[in-house]
Amino acid sequence: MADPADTRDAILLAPIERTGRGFYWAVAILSLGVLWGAVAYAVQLDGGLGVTGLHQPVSWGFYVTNFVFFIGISHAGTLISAILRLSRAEWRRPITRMAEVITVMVLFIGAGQILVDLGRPDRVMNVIRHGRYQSPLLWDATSISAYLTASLVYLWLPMIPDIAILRDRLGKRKFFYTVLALGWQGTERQHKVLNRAIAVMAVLVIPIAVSVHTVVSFVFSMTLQPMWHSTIFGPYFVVGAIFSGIAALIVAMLIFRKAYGLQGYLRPIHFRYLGQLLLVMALLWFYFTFTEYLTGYYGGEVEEMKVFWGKFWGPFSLFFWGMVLANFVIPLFCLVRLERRTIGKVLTASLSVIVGMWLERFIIVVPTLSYPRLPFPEGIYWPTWVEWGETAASFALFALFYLLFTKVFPIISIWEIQEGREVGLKEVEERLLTYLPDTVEPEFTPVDRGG
Amino acid sequence: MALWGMVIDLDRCTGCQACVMACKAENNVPAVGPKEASRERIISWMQVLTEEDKEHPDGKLRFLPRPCLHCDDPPCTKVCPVYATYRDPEGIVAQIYARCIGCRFCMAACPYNAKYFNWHTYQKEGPGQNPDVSVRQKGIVEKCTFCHHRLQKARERALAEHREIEPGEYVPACAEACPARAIVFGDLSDPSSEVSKLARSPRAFRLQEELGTKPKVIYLTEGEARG
Amino acid sequence: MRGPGVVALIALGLLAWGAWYLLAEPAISQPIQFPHKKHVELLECTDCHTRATKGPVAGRPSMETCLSCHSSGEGNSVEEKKLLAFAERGLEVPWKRVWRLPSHVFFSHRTHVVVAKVKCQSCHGPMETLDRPPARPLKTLSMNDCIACHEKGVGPSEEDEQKGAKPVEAVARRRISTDCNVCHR
Amino acid sequence: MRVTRRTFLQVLGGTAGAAALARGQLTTTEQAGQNLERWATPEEVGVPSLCQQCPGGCGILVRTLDGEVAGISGNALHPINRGALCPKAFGGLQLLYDPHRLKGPMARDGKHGALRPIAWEEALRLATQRLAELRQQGLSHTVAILGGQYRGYRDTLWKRFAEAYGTPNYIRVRCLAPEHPALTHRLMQGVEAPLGYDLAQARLILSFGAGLLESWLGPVHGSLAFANLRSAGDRPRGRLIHVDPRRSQTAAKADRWVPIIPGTDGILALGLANALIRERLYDHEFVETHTFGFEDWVDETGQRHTGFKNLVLREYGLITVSRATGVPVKTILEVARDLATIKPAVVIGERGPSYGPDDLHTRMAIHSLNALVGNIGVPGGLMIQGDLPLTPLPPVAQDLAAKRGGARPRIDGAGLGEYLLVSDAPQALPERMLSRDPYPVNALFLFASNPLANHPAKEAFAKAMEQVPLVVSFSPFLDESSALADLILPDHTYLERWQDDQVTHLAGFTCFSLAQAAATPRHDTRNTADVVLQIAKTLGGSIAKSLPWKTFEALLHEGAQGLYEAGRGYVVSVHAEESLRKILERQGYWAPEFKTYDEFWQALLKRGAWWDPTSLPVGRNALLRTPSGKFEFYSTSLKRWVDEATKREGKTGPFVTALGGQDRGDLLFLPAVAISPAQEAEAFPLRLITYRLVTRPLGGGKNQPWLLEQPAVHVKTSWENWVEVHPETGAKLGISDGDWVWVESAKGRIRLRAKLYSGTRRDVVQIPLFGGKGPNPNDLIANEADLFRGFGLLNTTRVRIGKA
Repeated sequence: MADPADTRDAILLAPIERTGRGFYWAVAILSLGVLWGAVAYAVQLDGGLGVTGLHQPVSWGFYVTNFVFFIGISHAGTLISAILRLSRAEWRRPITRMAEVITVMVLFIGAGQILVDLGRPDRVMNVIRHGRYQSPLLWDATSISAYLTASLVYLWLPMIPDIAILRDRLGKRKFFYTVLALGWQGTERQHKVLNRAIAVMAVLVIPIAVSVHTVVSFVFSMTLQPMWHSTIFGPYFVVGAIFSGIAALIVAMLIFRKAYGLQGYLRPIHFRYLGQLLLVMALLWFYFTFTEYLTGYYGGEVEEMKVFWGKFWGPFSLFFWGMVLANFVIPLFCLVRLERRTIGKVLTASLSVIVGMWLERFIIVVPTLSYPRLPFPEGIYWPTWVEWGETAASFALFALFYLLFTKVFPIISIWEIQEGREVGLKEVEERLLTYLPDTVEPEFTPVDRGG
Repeated sequence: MALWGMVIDLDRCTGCQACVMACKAENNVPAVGPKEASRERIISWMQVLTEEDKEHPDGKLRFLPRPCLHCDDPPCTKVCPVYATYRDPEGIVAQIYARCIGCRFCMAACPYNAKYFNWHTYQKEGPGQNPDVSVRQKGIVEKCTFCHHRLQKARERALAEHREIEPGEYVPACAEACPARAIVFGDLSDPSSEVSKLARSPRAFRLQEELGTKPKVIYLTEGEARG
Repeated sequence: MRGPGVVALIALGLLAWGAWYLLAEPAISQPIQFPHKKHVELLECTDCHTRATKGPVAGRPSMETCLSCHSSGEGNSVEEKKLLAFAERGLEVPWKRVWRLPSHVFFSHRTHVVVAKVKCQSCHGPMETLDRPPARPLKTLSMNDCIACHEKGVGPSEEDEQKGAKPVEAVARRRISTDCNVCHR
Repeated sequence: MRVTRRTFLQVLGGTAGAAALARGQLTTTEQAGQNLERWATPEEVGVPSLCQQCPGGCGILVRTLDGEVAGISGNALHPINRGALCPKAFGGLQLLYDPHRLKGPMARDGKHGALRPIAWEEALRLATQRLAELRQQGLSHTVAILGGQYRGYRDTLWKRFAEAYGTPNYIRVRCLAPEHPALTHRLMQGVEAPLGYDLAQARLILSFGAGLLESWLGPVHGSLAFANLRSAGDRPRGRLIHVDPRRSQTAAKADRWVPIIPGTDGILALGLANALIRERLYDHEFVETHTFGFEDWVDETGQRHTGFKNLVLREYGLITVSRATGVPVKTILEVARDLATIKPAVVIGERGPSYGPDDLHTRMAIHSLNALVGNIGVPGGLMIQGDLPLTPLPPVAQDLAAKRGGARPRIDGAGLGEYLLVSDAPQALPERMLSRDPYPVNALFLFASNPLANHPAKEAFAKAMEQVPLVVSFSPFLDESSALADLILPDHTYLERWQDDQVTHLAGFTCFSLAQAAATPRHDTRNTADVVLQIAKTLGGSIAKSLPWKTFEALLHEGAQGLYEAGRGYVVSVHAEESLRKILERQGYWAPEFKTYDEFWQALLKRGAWWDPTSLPVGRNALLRTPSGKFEFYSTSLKRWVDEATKREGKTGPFVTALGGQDRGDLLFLPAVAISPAQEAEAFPLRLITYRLVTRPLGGGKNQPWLLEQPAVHVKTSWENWVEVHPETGAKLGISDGDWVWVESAKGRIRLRAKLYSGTRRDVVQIPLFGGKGPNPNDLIANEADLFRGFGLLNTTRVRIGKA
């Protein structure tokens, strides 16, 4: 179906064909960030986790926060894309690929956080060799690896026709593309199989995605610790994950829109829709947060209240109120009216949500550990350059992966856009007609009472 | 099968820390040095916590020695992804250093903060250490083991002499040292043992009982016996 | 395709060599070329390694033990002279340790040798065939070897005993456990 | 010869014992050099030894593997600690293995040169030569020996050495001289033997600042007594009342903590006496028949004297006392009623409170409570120590030089003038050395003492040391003092040497502990006791004759023979056996356990101590040894001393002046503590209290990281000293917890971290005597000495604090 002579979408192939100076600059800057992380990790391997700011009793800090955060971001992609696909939202076409890539990249980064956090990374295989299924960490490992596999497949399947285009049109990396294209010729049958496979994966991936962040929340909620031991942590984490995921997706879209001149594909309407989705999630997030904290406060259990007040007015109040501001107040202001300056507002809200959700993860992980039940001296945690380095490197590595991906594969699905033009328009029209009361189809015609 | 447990009489505990130091010497627990100590990384399997009694304005202090409580339903063991910590058949919550991957989940899960992490390599094998206890490397979690190596040795002795292990033959270093005789150790499954008797005392209570962890370290409150 | 293939092969080779270099234990050479074979013809293992029957560590015999036979220097071999040279200076023979349990393992020789009557060779290998000290342990044991034996060695059941199996003391039987805490310290 | 299995085994049997004896020929360092590992011949031995981290005298069991120490536990047989230990005991491991220990003798090149290692022979020659020269020049008295906290034959040895060599200047720094009873007991009871308290039997302990659980006469024994007080079998729970400005651990564990204005303990005691007398709660029978000076009395000249009763009733009304001490009247009454109704009750207060100017009368006031409740000569009351039947050593042979030197006045002035009643006055030493009064010191020996860290006048001491041509230190560590010495002859640490202990404190019974070296010496050090014998031998003549033993071990062997021959007491043994022996002995049977002295000696080494629990002098006749045979509220012996001093020196002589006795009249001899008006010092509004932590071993213990890391539990701290400030005082001065502050006295200022601690008074700050590096309260404390003990006054300094 992909017509080689069709040059309407040439711009989508441009980044793969040509490399500008900006790319090298970006790679250089991001590599610096990654280098910082590499040095930090080398130092940590040599000296032990003592080079971080962790201590007794705050034994989890930035790394675990990052883990939860990145796994959360991963929900941007596959989950959103699957929902949009299944609901046949036509505006999804330029978005899905970008979303799916986020998932795959970020899952690597997220899972890597746990490796960085281990005191004995050399023994990580013990988890497989001697795994204990009672531990939520094992659930995590299972669920995340399942999600990663599913997401990879789900990313790759819709990419096959595009890879075939690259194979046919691009001079370089022919072998690579040939292998990945799996002999795609664009026949009717192939299309049918592909569409069915995508549909199956889309259905499959949703429960896995939901399970991933539920299980991540179980790492905390399965313990007996104050403000962790909560039944709504599962859905709360999932909501937060989708929330931060959408924000990350919006930011990624805006960056590539600008960098690769994709204004034609990513139009304000896309951002408006996503902005509205973000707003809904913001409200949902607030609802969960409010419920969670109100229940804790109303119960007034002593240990719970120690942590609660620590967050509210104590040493963590800056983080806590920062989180409320960034996750709720700012997005609310930005997203309520999106008629004008849509893109600026949506961008502001998204950036704010990304920061806010990171703070939320931090405010969940650290304060509980800072307030031991027994009369210990209370410990406040401050990270060292090593943790900052790892965190910066994680973000940089994510961006770098993403950037490199766009140099190898088209970031917007070419064939789906084309399909939109050719098939989608017609299909939507037909579908739309079925929704409407005055387009009567014979088989559904009610019995003519008069006749 | 024995069920090892400990009773700590808070009425007698003077907060002298003999148990703390005895534990350190027995179990090769390092001093971490001023810099690490200021970063709150002191390792103290047995730690004396101090609580100010808010009811007495003159400020009665309560000294609370806290070893690992060896819960019968330990929250820490369930979360360990590699079986590095588990409850053994005699109720001792074991910590297998060779297995630990250093994820610190057990530390986060323990409501008593009884687990400690080796943030750095604090010591190497050297003279003055107890050869019965391994010297822990960086990156793993450690905690009070009820000096279970003493149990191994007592068993070995008993076995060589063709007899069962006798009460009082296995006592952790802290209980052995305590100058106020505040720590009593023994077999909770034997109703006639001293620990069992004390555990039934009206003064007996367990830390954070409401969590359902069923600790086998039982405390006796200060003051005269009530009830 | 050829270029990268060759490079990859070379890299793999280097890696393997590096791993070998780093991981393989160096051969141990002892100060005296002690022939186990000759000694075992006359003596039991535990005659010299007496600690094996007394406590956790088997240990190597002290100079006193060696001198109880070799003090008059009948043999006059080169190796014996070396021994006597150490003795004259009032020193112990600086044997180097070949067998090493990881420091996190508690293992009692006495329990295994005296109570369980495990043959030395089952862990140490055919030491009695050696004319010179081994440069490396003859057998490399892993935890699974210990466990395999412990799982089997639950002792004869009552049924077996009635059939004439050698009874194991009740205390001892209970001690044969695969509980981690029994060996790990 | 053909070796067969049989002959082999025979020979082996013969050599096994020899192998055990041959152990320890090589020092550990030598062995390490030869790559001998522990696995080679690990022989696990538990060697009984003595903890020397404080004067408590606990018996320990040192676990050794090939002479390599692998652990310390309490000696379950030892009567002082019964297997229990305090935190300090375990620091001994780190002390032994301190990587910074001196590896061997050191000598300084010239007066200001660097220390360099030398051989023992050379080092001993240097010391001996100098000693011989001084003696030849008739300057033997200019050799001064400063000794710290130790007892037993090491003390005996130095004393004999000083005597035989010819110097009066064997100066001891110790809080409680074991050979003397507390002065108060001597003045009021006339007893010459060391004191003891039957804490194990008491049901009420009223403590005036005595850190029973921390630092009094051995925390382990104190804690065991406390545990006994709390609950033992079916005995009802006893009561502990603690008077202290500071909420110490003892105060925190007491049933009642009575916070008090520092230095007013004596006034409170008299207030309690007032309440006891006014409410007629005192022991009438005892007071009437066994005391002197309670009622007003008339002496042989017809002069009328005020009795204790009227003194107390007249001068120490409860409101007056309450105002002076800060203790509410209600509290005074309640404590007095407890004291009178719970029996047996014992009142203690040897240390702590009375580190104030009127130490003597404070103590007398406190001690008079013991008489009022009549607990002298009853179980659960006062005791005195029996004596140890050690072999009497032959008298010291003194030649002319020794006699001449020994007859000179002491450099520290002890036994003269204001220090008339004092046996050692180390506080006065630096000043006197500096002023060369009455003569310059030509050689100074520092044994088990580190004055440059622990002396309040340490700067002066350092200056004085500069002027001494030869300073010899015996410290195993390069501490502040040995760093300035000219010659260091390092001692073994206590786990490496032969030693003994003659415990005379608190426990009530007599006990002789003996320990052989538990560990092979790690470095090229020597037991100082052996070094003294060696020096004496080289000096020859009457000195060698007075110290004829070849080794310290030989001296111990000779001394302990007396115990074997005494026909009483036993080598400690397991509880059951001991109780049986006690029962038998009470019925008059005493059977020797050993046939020969050698057996006895071996058993002593194996079990660690000898004791005699039964022959305790506890009866009233034994306890009341005044001329009148009564407890003297009015001390006739003090009167005699003062009269003699007045006769000798006149009414304005130093002794009477120092006592403030010119115009005090009878009050001087009664337990009368002057109530001074509260002073409002503008410049230094706060009072400084120093105290000893239970984790602080003798000599500070900078090399014991475990103890330094967790020095206390009442405040959160590690590795550095701190100052405790009341939260309200802190708030007023804008100081919050953990802030750096300057603590400043008239003498100097130090920078410390502040800890807000509600267990202090608002007008008091507290600095512990902390072991580690860094500033030290000695930088603030004026060098004031207590006239009756020669010991520094540590709690009289006033300070101010401010944020640094």
